[in-house]
Amino acid sequence: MSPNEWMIAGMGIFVLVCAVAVIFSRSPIYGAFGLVLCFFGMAGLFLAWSSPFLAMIQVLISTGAVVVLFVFVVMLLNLGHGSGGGVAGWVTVLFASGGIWTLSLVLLRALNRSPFYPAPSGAQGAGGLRAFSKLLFTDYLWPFEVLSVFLLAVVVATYVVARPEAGNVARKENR
Amino acid sequence: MEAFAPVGLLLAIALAMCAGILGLTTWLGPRRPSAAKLSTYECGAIPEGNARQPFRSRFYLIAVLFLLFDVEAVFFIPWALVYRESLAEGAGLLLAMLVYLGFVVLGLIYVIRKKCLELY
Amino acid sequence: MDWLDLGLTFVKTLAILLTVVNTVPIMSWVERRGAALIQDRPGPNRVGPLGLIQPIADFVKFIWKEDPTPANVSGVLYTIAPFLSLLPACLVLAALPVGDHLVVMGREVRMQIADLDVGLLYVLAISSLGIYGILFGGWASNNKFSLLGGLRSASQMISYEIPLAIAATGMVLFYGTLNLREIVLWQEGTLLGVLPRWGVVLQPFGFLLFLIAAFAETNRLPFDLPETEAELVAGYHTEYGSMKFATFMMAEYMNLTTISGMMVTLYFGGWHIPWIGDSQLLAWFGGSRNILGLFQFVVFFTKVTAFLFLFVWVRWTVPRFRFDQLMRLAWGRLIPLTLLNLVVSAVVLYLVEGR
Amino acid sequence: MGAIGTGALYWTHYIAISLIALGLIGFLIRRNAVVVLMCLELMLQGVNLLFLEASVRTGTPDGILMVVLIITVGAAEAAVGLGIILNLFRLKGTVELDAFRSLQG
Repeated sequence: MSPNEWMIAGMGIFVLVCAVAVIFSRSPIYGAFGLVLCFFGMAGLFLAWSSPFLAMIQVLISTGAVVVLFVFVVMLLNLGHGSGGGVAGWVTVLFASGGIWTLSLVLLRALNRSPFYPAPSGAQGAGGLRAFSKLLFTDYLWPFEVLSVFLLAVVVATYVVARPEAGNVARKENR
Repeated sequence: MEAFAPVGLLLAIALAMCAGILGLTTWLGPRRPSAAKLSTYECGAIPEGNARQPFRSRFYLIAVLFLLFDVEAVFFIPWALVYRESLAEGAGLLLAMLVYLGFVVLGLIYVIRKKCLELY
Repeated sequence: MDWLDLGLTFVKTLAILLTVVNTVPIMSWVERRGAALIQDRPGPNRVGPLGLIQPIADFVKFIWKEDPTPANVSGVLYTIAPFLSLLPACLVLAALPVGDHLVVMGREVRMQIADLDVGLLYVLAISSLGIYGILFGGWASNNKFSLLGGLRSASQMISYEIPLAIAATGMVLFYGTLNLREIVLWQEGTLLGVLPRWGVVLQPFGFLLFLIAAFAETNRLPFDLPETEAELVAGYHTEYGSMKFATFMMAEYMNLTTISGMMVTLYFGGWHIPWIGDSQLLAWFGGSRNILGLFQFVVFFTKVTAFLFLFVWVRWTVPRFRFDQLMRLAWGRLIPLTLLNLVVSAVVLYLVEGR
Repeated sequence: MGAIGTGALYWTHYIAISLIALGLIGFLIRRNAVVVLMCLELMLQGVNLLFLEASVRTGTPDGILMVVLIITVGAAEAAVGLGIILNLFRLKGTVELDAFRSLQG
């Protein structure tokens, strides 16, 4: 197998191991650390599929901003030590994993049968950063503009949701 | 993918260096733990209470606004790459970016007007 | 990738990494002597002539000192936190172009660890990972001061990452590429016949904003608040003993060297000399690529040392910002100004080149 | 990068589907609200991988653009979700999802 496939196999297993680590992490901080490693594995997978631009966007936004926000919230709400939250009752665990296992099997069968997966063509990669930029500003110009309006709405939403002065609206003590 | 092979090599060397540092200190450093050394350092005062009082949500707001403006800053990079060639067909890309930038600046003005970054 | 290429890449990576790792002790010596020079006192001169052996003495002291791990500290994260901030500092080096290329055993070896065509985006992404060392370090030491110090230092670093990214994008507008090697090659030659084609000549204001953001990214004075002795008992690395504390310091000095390297590459023409082109130099050196490569290496690192001395010089002359002044400067002043810089350069480019 | 070996083409969507399944399992099992949001991010990563594989197979950059949009919207979703968790913490002082069973305010 070509080194590329070794990379995909290795990174794939690494990502799945980290995903299991996130799910069964004893405290959210170790969950966040598992998430960082998982996103690194994903960036490696994107590299193995020869799109370095996506790998860098993944490291910059997903690992460098989203998980930092998770760690900030865990530190702010001092959830870190010992309050892992634990796992729901074993009945839910049984049904959840059983149901989702069958669902993924059905999804896989459907995916393998769809015309989308013909005999594996020697894919020649999806074009680099320039192809992406040209496409973004020609065919997808409209979603690009809507995106800034969407992010403006999210800025307003987060401020309204986490307003500092609304801090003690219904604190447990003074209720 | 070939271009990132040396980066993997650099990561391996950096990990070896970190392991070397950690190994050297734990191997060479003496171990004489004493109660005074093991308590958390509070400029000499006796540490009391748990270290975890909830802080005001200003830090959360900073992290969220960083995330949102970082996402907006990333979309400037593809634009800056393609901008110079696109000048041949007129100012289409410039107008597109000015509209995008308008909404980003609107968000920034909202953040500044609402004073959610005025910390203590 | 046959064996010779692999060997050459390995030697090249080791050489560049060791060069930057060696700047750490030298930098600590320069910092002490620089501070002494500015405050008109002798500085370290006991250990060896002019105190030159002082950094090595420090290193040995850090290695041999006991490394106390306080009791109620979450073990794993506590020990790996300093290395989480050292690893990104090492990885950022991969994209830094130190010279053009050498000819070794008939092979053309690029004087750059990895020639990435997303070089600048790689540097921005990896330097945004330095926050985890500070966050986990602050959180794992289970100490009120280090938690608050970690939060404040992390908020400062993330707030100044956005202006850094937008100012760098302002330069990409002119260069039209993210590959750092092509950026440096673009900066050769002259602009309007007189000025060198450097980034700082094209966007002096953009360079100033990048410099301010660079000061904040490496927690250097005047953005030194979170880890100051006076404010928060040395901030996030209060609980760290000998070598782990030294690792945080090592990461900081390596970040300093790499961010200076980035400023030299983006704004000061990497390995070029202002008015003399590479071909002219090659003729002077009698056509041998290796001497030219060495010369370019020396030019690049003299520019980096100039920036390093600027960091030391500013550290001992400018007072420290308060935390809310820090935040207001980032969100209220720096981000709008970098956006303005981006728009103005775009409009100027349109007027000059557009139809 | 040249043509990607035939073997690899079959693996990636197994990895993507199992990531989505793992994220969904974690989403249903865990009690701590922050860990639930992390599992949601895992599911988004699985979807990203499927889009990337689609774009590489068809050789068009549309898939890559879709992944960038998903990462952006996922980041916005995590931002607002954590804001809501902050308010839940202010309300009840805990982030365990079992504490929020009553429907009235």
